[in-house]
Amino acid sequence: MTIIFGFFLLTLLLITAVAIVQSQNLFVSVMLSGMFSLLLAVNFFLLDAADVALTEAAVGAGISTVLLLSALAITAKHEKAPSSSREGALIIVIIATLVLIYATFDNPQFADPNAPVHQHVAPWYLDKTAEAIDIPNVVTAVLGSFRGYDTLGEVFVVFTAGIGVLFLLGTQPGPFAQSNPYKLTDPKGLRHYLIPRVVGRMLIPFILLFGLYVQFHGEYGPGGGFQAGALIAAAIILFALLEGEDSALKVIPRSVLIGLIAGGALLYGVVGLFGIFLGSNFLDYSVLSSNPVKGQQMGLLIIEAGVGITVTGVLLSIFHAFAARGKF
Amino acid sequence: MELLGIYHYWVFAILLMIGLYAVIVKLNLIKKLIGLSLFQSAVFLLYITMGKLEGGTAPIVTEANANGLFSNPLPQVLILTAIVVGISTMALGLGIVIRIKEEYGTIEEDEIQEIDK
Amino acid sequence: MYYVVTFALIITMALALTRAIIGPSVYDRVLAVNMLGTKTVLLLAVVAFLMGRPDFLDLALAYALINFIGVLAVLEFFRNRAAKQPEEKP
Amino acid sequence: MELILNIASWILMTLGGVFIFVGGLGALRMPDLYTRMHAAGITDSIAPILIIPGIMLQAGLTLASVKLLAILVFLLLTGPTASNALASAALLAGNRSEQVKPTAVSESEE
Repeated sequence: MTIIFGFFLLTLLLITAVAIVQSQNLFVSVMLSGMFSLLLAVNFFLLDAADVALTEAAVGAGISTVLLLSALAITAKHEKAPSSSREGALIIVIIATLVLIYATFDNPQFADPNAPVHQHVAPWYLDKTAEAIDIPNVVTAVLGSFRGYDTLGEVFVVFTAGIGVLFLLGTQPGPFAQSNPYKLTDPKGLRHYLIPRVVGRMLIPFILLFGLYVQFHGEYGPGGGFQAGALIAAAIILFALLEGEDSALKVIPRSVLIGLIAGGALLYGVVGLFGIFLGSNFLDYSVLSSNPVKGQQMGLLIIEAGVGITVTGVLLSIFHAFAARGKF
Repeated sequence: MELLGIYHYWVFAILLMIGLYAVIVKLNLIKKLIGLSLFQSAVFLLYITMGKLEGGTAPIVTEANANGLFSNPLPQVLILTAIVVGISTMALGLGIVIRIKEEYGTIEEDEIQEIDK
Repeated sequence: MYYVVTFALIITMALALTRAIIGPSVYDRVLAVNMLGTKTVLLLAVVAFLMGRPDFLDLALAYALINFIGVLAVLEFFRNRAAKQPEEKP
Repeated sequence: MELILNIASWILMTLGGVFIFVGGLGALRMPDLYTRMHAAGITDSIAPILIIPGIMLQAGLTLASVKLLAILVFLLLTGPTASNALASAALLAGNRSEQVKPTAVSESEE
């Protein structure tokens, strides 16, 4: 029965995607991509990916809408008429779709236990997690320990993207800012919307608390550094929307943000190096404690904290860089 | 039932191509980025679909389901990180678009090419 | 009984999506997005029980907490637009 | 006891489902923005009040119930606030752009 719901939601997802591309108004596209993200998260949840759904929730519900809107506020709200080569592109795309659909007939059936994906490493991960790391959430175990290198790489990609945005935009108002009548965050914030302001301020501590819960409960339930970083960044962005960007910068200044970006990635790397110093491999946490299982758990806790710190720092720096660009 | 078993892959294919269509046809750079994120979401959906197992549940072991079947954790790990990386790279793209707007005064591809001539 | 609610929720999500696509004003779309957000929270809560994994309520909680941010950002966006350019209708 | 709980939660959840459906239909069919907002408000307030206690009766006294209660509280805080902010923003913009009665909001988008 859940599978029928899944089909229905996937169809809604397709309709939303078509509407996003169809709409000439960029603002409408952004609103619809917010809906797209909600539907995608529900689909992930129905496909048994609770961790992924939580990530999509943390990132898609607040942060991606805010970033897209602040970019729209600086650039334009409508797109011009589409190019003349529409038919050609449509034909190419339809042919490619048909080819892809033809290829799916050879794919294993949905959720087939005999599919090649389920034969090789996954059973090993599921077996060994209890023995080697002894935490309930296999996803976190694979993320932090079994595939630690991979995650280190991803953290550095996030780090590089944050540095790239800071290099591109800096922290100074841009030349267009003088004449730009739109900007997302006012220095005064939402002062004269009393009710949203009061309720929003009430929510901020709970979002922060929930972020910390997701961060440190990630070994036991859905969660971890990536989700927690996005949630905490969302809380600070909410504060910036309510009280004005300057107040948010007083809470976490730019220098601290840069420290967070570098510090989290560095923390992750240093934990890896500790493995080498203690006579084992890079990112092998077993040697961190006399008991290998305890060492693994300790290593996971520290690297998740590093991931959370970097993600928070990067997302907040990006938000502030965009917001400063639209300043008067 | 045969066809229902591959419906998820069809959704993936159509979604991927909707994203590609937006990237090809739309001249507005922000719209292109939104199209790119649709493309990305299609790939996420494919991975997560592949990880689903009949009768399985999310790979978080509790006392109640210690001996049960679990869906494949590996695609979930890959996609979990990819979502956060995706938003960071989209922000980088938006940063470049903002710089283009400041230099050229427009974010329409044809107008930019006109200015560059 | 979970099925009844899930069914109603999914139908309503489709209705909200229709409202978001046909508009006509931007406020209608914001309304529809907000409504879809609440429906998602309820759907996630109900489906968590339907699948027998009540420990996954964290997801619904996350949405209940941060769905608000998107709506606030949109309002901020339009308030500035309306205040600065009164002749342009939002 | 079990039976009573089951019946109670059946009633609550079915009623909630009905309200959700009615609200969704209203949000689609009502003639203007404010009436649509009224219909959407049903799904944001009364529906969680009915559905979440319905689930809580099934969950019993567990951590899940506490989380559900938190979800209910946050939904009841944010839903009406978002409606209020949306209505006031629409009213502000609508009044400014056109000399119309506050009940008839401008429908044009571009």
